[in-house]
Amino acid sequence: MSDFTPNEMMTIAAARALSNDDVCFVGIGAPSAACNVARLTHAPDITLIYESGTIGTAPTVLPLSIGDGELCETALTTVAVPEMFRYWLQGGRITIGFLGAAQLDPFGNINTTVIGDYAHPKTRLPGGGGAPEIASSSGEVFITMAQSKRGMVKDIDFYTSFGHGRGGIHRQELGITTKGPTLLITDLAVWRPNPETKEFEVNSIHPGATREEIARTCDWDVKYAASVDETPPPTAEELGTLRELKARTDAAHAGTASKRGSKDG
Amino acid sequence: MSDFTPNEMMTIAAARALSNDDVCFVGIGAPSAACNVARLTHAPDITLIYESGTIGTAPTVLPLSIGDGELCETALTTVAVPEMFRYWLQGGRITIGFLGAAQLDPFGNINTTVIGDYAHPKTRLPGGGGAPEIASSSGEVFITMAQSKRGMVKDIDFYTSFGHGRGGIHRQELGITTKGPTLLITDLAVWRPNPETKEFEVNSIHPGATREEIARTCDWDVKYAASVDETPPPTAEELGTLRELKARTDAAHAGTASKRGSKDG
Amino acid sequence: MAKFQSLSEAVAENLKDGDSVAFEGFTHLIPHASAHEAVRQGRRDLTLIRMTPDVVYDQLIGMGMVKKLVFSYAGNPGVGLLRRLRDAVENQWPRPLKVEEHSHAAMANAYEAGAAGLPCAVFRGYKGAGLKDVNPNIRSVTCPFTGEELAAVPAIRPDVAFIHAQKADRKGNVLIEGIVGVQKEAVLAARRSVVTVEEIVESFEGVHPNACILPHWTITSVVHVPGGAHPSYAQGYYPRDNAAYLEWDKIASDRDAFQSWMRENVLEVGPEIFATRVAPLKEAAQ
Amino acid sequence: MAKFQSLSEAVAENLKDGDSVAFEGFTHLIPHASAHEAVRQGRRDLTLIRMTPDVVYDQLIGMGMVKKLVFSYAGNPGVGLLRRLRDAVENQWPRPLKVEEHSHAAMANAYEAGAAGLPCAVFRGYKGAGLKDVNPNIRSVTCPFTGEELAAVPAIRPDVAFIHAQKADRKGNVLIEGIVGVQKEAVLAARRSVVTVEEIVESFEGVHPNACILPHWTITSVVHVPGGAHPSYAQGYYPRDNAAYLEWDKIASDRDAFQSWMRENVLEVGPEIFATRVAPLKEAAQ
Repeated sequence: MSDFTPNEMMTIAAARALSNDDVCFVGIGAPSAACNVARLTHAPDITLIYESGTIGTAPTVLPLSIGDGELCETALTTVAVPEMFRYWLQGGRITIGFLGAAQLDPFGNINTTVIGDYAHPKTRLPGGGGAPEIASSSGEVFITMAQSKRGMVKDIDFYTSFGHGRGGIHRQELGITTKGPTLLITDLAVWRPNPETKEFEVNSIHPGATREEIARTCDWDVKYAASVDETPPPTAEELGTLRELKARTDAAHAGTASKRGSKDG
Repeated sequence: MSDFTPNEMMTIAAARALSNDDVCFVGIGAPSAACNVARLTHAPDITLIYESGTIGTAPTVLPLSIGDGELCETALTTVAVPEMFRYWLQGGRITIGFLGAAQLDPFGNINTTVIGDYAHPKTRLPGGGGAPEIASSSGEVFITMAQSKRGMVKDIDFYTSFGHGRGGIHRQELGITTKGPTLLITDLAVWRPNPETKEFEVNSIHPGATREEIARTCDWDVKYAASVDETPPPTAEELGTLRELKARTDAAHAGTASKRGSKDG
Repeated sequence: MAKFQSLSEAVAENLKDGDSVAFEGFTHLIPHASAHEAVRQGRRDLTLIRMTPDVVYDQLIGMGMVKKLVFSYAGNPGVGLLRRLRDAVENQWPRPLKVEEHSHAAMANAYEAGAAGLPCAVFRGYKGAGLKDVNPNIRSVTCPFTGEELAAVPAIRPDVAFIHAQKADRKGNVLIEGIVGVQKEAVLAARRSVVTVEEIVESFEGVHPNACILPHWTITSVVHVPGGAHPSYAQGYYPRDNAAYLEWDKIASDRDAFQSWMRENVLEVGPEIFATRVAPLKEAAQ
Repeated sequence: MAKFQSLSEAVAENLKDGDSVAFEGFTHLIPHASAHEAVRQGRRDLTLIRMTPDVVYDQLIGMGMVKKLVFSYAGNPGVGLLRRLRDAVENQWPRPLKVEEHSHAAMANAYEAGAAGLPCAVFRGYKGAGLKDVNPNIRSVTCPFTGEELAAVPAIRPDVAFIHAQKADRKGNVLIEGIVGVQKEAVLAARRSVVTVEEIVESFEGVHPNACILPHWTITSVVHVPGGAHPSYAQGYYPRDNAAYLEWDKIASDRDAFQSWMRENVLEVGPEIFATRVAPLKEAAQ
């Protein structure tokens, strides 16, 4: 398949990183699409959890919010929100926490709180929601975002959620026992942290994307792994599944859902 | 009605102390009978809560344990046990906690843990169950027990649950904000704590009982309130309700329930 | 003991100027009708509490009724940022807004602690997170067994909580089903509570034994307001009005447009309007 | 991921000598069949955990399998004391028994903390209570906001939890209804878990959206043992066998009577016996 968008490639690359045994804490937007594509292709038994309390959801269309009725109707069970954060997230049962970011630094630290000073922000963003504890309590963290110089910055304005801090063993120094960000999937590349420094390195470049484009849309000095592959392009099955899911979603939310990119919590 | 047993009088006197607006944490045995007689006579809207998690139960027969199926089947809802102790008891929603005792002292301190030394007990009793926090978190505490020199003692062997300690403002000194034991109903009398010393005083003597009998079945020096009444005898309605409840209970548990006096939790 | 009242009585008796108040709902069952009644009654100087302030909090903030917001995620779900909230925080319009910001885990635990009568909630959280440095209500305790440092936040104890639920029975017991959020905790944590419901039924006979039910004696006031969650949804009654959430983004982008929308759609109408708003949604869902 | 196994496989794979183990159940759904299998497999040196140890713990203690008991109320519900437990504590027969004793509130909070992955539970409790003086695992923390001293106990994290439930579906998800006790918490707090069920159904389609369900990936092993709670009960399946609880008082009053009862009714039978034991109860209840 050669006829696909960078966003589709991003979603499909993220979907591939999930396995049948994963228990995913899902954010809205790209993470939700990726998790559901995984469920509809190679990982039919993956467990999807939304922070509204729905456990084991299998929506036929993508939700607009983390609390859509569809998520509850298709869930194995729905629990109260305090239980969700205590037994399921803090209890260490989540294998993958999926996060988006307004600002991301090369060590996987995320800002969704403010642009500018906290007390007098230039832009007041929505805040962390579940992210601070998703980042510390999930077994590992996957991040997806479209690349931009405003989004991928050397220094974030606020540490909404902690990735690898200043890198190296900074997580362990803070007493955090989980792995933190292990994967960053953008619309141009797949990145993984360097095993020592924990700084993100490009591991594979999506078909059609270039090193120049990656550099132009990232405000930090991009590092590359020793061997950099091309991301395998979407298969017909992957792309078909994603597009059918989006078509079903658009039909279900007909006329009411022209914009769905934002994360809410 | 003059034809009634001391136990019936005890249960009915306890039932009278309950009102329609009360939310009672009910133990098994005499407390359960008293609460249900109240519900079936003057307090039809009383809320009965059993520590197994059943809220607003209305059993047609008395349960044998705090977790009988009947309690759940007739309840408004049934919650998990951690929630019961956190939201409902610790949350301060219980107006009356009903306790029994193996040993009771004149200040309403209760022992249901051991007779003798804790490490090498002469008799290992069942332990406190819910009692330590029922005693401190309920708005007030009612105690029922049949009188005996072994049961009503000057000094209990173990402080399973705290009543008024050494009396006076001992509760407040420990930071306990609830009233503690405000009523003791035995098979012979109704007792209330002296407003200053907090030592139990006989407030009314059941019909047929005497000061001599009370003294003979109590190991501490019995004090009397300034004015001591005779407990009004059971009315025909009270006694009929209690006896019908017991008859229904015996029929329902036919052959399996010859002994029901023990508290379980 | 729950009183059955009109919405204007329930709000007048239970919400005072200066109160801390939670209109809770987690995407589902958001009590819009109650909040709109508070707008009509012109309450001032409120401290608003909610995990996920969205459109309806944008409205209260934009009307200048709010002095402080306690929250963990402020956004228009599936759409974007809250423009009235941003205007208040970034430009102090129509008045400055204090914020006390937490994570979801902290807020959920703080409601739980409030319901449980505790002074604080203890959990594992905020590790490496920046909110610790800007919110003095994020502290810590040390586990006396392992020495681990755990996060602590004060329990949430609102003066009053408003929620919307599916059903009340004749006694005023309330049934919540589906995504139950933190609504039970909000009611149990609050000094007073008002519950609007889609329907009043004779009894809850036949409901699952472990359903989420609030006994009538935990609730101050029950009000029958069909559609009272709109544009949020009530599972089993009507779906979410996604178009209204999208539309809000445009309305809230302009101060004048916002004010005339509030006049026409809140100030000059009453709670009966909610039933008519959900009627086409109910129909479309059939 | 839950495996469907025989009871002997499930116990053999999951319960080892020296383990800490909770056979939980709060009057309802007590996992007698699993405990009897542990007797047959001769496990030793167990630390037993349960809020309400009753007849089945009396049996394990009397068989000498237990070195320590963590509990909050030990009695034969509706009948009286546990005679084998008393013999162990008072006379060290057949071996000495260590006890770690708590209140129900402490145990319930400790299971909750275990399920929540915390090292300890914090609650308001033990004020003026004597257990504080005899149990070094009752400590305190100070609220960093109010200065109130709150009780703290270690989280319960059993090596293995056994529970009995009404239903599993084909994937191994488990449904518990009625008096749910602390069973969900016990499973989530434990490293391994074995669930015996009355029935295996195709799916949970139609069950209430907020029912108490444990996902299959939180459970190690699911075993179909109809009647497996007897003489406890399974709501919707069979009532409590009150006569058996009364009878136990006589059996347990004598060491020899106890041992021969265990031989005849546990050692020389298998889990199939439970279905036959509840058959007359099911019939009588109809």
